[in-house]
Amino acid sequence: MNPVFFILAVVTLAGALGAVALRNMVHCALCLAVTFIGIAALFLHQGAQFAGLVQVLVYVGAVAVLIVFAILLTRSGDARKGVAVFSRSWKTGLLTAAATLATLVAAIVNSPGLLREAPRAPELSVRQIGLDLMSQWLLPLEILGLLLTATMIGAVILAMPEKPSGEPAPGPEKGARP
Amino acid sequence: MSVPGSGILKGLVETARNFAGSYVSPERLVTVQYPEESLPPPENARNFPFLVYDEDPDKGLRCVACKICEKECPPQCIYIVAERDEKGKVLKRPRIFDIDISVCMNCQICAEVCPFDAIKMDTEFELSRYERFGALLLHKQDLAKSNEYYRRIHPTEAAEVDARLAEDRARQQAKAAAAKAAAASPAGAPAPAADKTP
Amino acid sequence: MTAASIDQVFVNAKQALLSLLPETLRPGLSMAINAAAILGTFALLFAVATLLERKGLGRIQNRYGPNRVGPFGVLQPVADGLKMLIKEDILPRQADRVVHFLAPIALVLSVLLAYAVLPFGRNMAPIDLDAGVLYFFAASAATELGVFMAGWASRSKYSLLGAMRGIAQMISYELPLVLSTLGVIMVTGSLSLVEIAERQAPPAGAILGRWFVFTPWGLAGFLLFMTAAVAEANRAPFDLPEGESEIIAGHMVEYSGFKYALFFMGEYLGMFAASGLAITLFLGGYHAPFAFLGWAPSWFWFFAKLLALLAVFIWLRGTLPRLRQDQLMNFAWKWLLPMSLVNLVAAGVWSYSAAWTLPGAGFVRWASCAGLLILPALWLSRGWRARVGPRVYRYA
Amino acid sequence: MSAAPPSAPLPAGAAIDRDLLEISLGPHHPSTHGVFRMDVVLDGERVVRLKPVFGYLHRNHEKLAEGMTYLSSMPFTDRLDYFCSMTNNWAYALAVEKLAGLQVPDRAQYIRVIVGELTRLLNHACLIGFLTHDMGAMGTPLMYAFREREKILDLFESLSGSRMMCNYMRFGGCRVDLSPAWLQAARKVVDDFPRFLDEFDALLTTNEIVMTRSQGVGILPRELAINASVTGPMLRASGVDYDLRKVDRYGIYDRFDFRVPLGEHGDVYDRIMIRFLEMRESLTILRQALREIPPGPILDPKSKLRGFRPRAGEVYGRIEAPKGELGFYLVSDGSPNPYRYRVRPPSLINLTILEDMCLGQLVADAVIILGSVDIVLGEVDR
Amino acid sequence: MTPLPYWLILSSILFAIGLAGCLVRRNAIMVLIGIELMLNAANLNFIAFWRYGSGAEAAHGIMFVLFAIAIAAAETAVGLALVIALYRLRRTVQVDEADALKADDKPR
Repeated sequence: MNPVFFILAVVTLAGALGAVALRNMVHCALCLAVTFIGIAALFLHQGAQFAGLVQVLVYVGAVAVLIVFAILLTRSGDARKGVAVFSRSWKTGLLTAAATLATLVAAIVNSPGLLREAPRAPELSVRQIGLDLMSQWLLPLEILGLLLTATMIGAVILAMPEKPSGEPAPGPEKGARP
Repeated sequence: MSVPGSGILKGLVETARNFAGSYVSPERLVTVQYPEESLPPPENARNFPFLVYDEDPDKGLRCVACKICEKECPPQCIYIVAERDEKGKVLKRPRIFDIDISVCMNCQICAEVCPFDAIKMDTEFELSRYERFGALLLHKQDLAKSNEYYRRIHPTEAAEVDARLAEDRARQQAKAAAAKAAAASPAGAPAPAADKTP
Repeated sequence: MTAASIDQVFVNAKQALLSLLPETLRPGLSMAINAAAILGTFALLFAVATLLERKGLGRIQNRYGPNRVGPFGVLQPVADGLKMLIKEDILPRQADRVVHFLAPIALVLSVLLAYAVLPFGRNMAPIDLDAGVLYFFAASAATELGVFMAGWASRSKYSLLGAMRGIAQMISYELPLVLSTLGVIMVTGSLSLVEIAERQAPPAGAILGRWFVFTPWGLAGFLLFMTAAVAEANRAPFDLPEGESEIIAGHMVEYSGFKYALFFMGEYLGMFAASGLAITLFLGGYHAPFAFLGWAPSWFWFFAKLLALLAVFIWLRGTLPRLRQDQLMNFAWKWLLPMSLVNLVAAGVWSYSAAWTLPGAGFVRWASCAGLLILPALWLSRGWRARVGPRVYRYA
Repeated sequence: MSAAPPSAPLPAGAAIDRDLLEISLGPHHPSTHGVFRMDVVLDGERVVRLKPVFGYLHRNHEKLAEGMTYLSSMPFTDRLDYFCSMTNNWAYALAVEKLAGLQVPDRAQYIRVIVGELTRLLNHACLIGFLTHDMGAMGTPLMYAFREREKILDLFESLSGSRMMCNYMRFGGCRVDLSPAWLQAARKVVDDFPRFLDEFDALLTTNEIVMTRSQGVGILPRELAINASVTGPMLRASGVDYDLRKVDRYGIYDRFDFRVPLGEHGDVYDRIMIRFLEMRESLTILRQALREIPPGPILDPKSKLRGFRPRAGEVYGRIEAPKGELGFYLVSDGSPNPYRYRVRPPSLINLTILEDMCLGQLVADAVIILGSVDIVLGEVDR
Repeated sequence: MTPLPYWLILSSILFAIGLAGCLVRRNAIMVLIGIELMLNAANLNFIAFWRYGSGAEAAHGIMFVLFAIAIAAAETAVGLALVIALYRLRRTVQVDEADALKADDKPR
């Protein structure tokens, strides 16, 4: 058991638990950011340098801030007492999650094929990934670009407030003096 | 409009010129390091008032306790009590002359209305004290300063005042001499009323 | 002491230090020495920068600037630091204790991480990652979270308003920042900062240096990068988050004592990191501008350029007023971003036209790239130029 | 885009359901030019309602004046608009002279014009400095303006004895005569000023950020300006040709030829430019006055220092102070103390329409619009 | 190097936590956070199999992870836009309160 892996695993799981269980939403979002950093560190530990850096750049830099903005915009940040944080059927939810966990772990434990030792760490340079992206994976990349543009436009349209319809905006001259 | 960024560039050149200028021309470095060096106050700068005396700080005070300045002072910060001799007759000298310089706004109206040029404006401004009560209430002794001091801080104005006082005194001697001469000739003439002591 | 030995003085010193230590601990300790060196120099540079800033601003405004504490005010940073240490560290009652405490640490941590890849001198780069630029942007991505934590945790109207402004500004200026570096990456073909610096070494024979800033797209990229870097560090014309005249100190309003000093240090370190990257990308990293100046040590060139850029930051702060929030956003999304894309095209045209052998090739290349940059710039700002301009006044 | 259509102004007391943000800017706030508070209701960053609150610096100046002689309240007029003490004195002296029918000799009139225009220079320069400081230019223009202001204040100190609290004018003339050395120093200051103005011009007026921040912001239409009896540079920036120096021809302003600049948009940029151009006009007036000043007495022989009892009656004297029309309304019942003493402060009256200009603008603009109105709390609160 | 099963167990625990987050919490944003966690767990698996798998040079694993990250970011953006639109309409983001499908339903 490599100590580095153990520490990173504990940090990630603690962050994930915090992100799920904490009462105050903003604290959950910050724990989520810690989880993302933990996962990125795990990627780097595995030697997938490019993936780790992209994970930090995309998730910690953008998605975490996006979630935090959403929390503030929908006023769920100020934890008002009395509003139930957990849904009524939380017990069944936990049960299903535990069930999936059990099946997964069972599948992992009694499949002997996985117990091979790790091959030598592959020497992957960013240039190699770039060339692959541009040659073998060109089509998915272009589709991804299209998808991201469509998403951006869609998200903006969804979130933008409609113009106050029909409300004439009085000019400063006849400003109704309160 | 010319090149879009040109306004900002001109502004930057301006500040650069001032930055360089501050090392070169004294005109662009105007700070006076106060405690070490201080600007000499201009000739008729005015600060808190003071009482002028000719020779002796107590008896030579020009002030005759006529209380005109006490009435005219806008913030009413002057307090005068005239001297009385044993029989209770009011003398022409102040026993108490206090100015509360925490109230005084050095507007020099007292100096302007004083008919006897007894109160003038000083240029001394470092008057802060440590005690909290009564320290800023200056009494007659603290206020009294010599005519030489007055001539040192306001030379031209002092010269005019001295000239005017000397001319008044001369006119009085002449009037007194003339009156004595008149009294000497027609023996019964009434004695001249020397009303204003110098 | 030949020029080369002066150049490598720090590297040799570190090797000498390492040789004393036991073999097993060597890799870990070399990292520790690097970290200590970075922290030491940049904390010192932060202190010197505060003094230079106040004296520079003073001189711009025709006054002295701090000159009471020590000769010429040299000990002023020490006095400021001491004052920050002994100042009471007030925690507002309604603040969220934990997040309020973590905010400055998150901010400074993420900024310091970004220093790991900057090449301060010839083979003096702490780590030579082959995805160096990507690491730099990934590391400084967490500053927005730090600003948010500060703004939200102190739970005061002003700090929330300031934090929202700060995050919106940092996110919108991160895009032009990243896109303006793409030109350099495209031309050098590598993300590693050390290789980018090597590409700009002055060729042995020629007099003219090969800095990217001497090319049209490089100059435009440098200007775009610096504008975005100024905005990213919340300084000079873009210091909206702590717009003093409107919302006092923005997200830092509820901080005092050493936590406020940490924020202050975070801002300055962010500024140094961004100018460090600009130096490596556009101003030839640790190389001399021209071959004949090559004798000075490499780290001297890096820190000389860093101080020059610091002077420009101070100069901007002393001169320019602040942009309004919506103008700031418009400027980023409607001018800076398209211009950095156009700059990419210009870089492409420049590198592919390198093969021209016609007599006037150099001039034509310059003219085409420059025209390719200036025309869109004027076209993009046509709406704004039509609305805003000097006016002529009539007299009654 | 900059003149965003203002959202509907909120009726007072409406239930704030659109989760608005209520902020009070001031009284302890770095950009309110003294103790002045604005209760601002924000929808996001847009101003929806703005209620100015002042009175923090009220010193009961008018009631005090009823208990004192006419001369005693002259030094208190210095404290009205503490940036321009000379013009305050002049307005009060003008009113009392009109009441008592005193004739001001020529030389005193010239001296009044000279010190009045010098005050206008320092007031406009400092205002532009404060305004650009509100915009964010870390005090650099302000420091340049203060550097020039010091030169003028030194002139005032060597003339009247005090830099800002001059108490220089008397009913029927002035208190101290100009010495030739003073005239020489004044000519030097007036000759150096254009160089400073050109530097200031280059630093600010064509600066893209200043133009973007101030053009189209806080527009004051002509009708509203006239209805709200706004006066001074703000009125002329909205294009209304009304300058008391040309309308009333008080003092000897008809002897000097100078022009009155007018703006058309009435926004913050126009107000800045109008003040720049007015400074240049003041310079032309100063050059003419300093050239033509005649020798002679500086005080009307009939004017009495003490026991001054003007005839019963009421009078309203007004001048074109740097901030607008500064008027004194005096009712005298023949006794040495005025029966009623009223000051018409230009800052307060220009302030009444602050909300109309700020509606729909952003918070950063509200601060600049307040700065462009050029208020000094000593005059607003009296 | 830690054997492969440890990695898989870690990612499945992470997946379970994300699933629990989705099912247990009432707030719509928490559901999105749960989905994020599940996606990250999947990424972790990809990298684990890439590292311990045979063709490490072909970088298939990393490619999958890159595309997964991009798409997850897009999904979060749209999800949050929906939540904000929902909040503007219904003034609430509680998942079980937003159950009415008719458009004209008054916000309770």
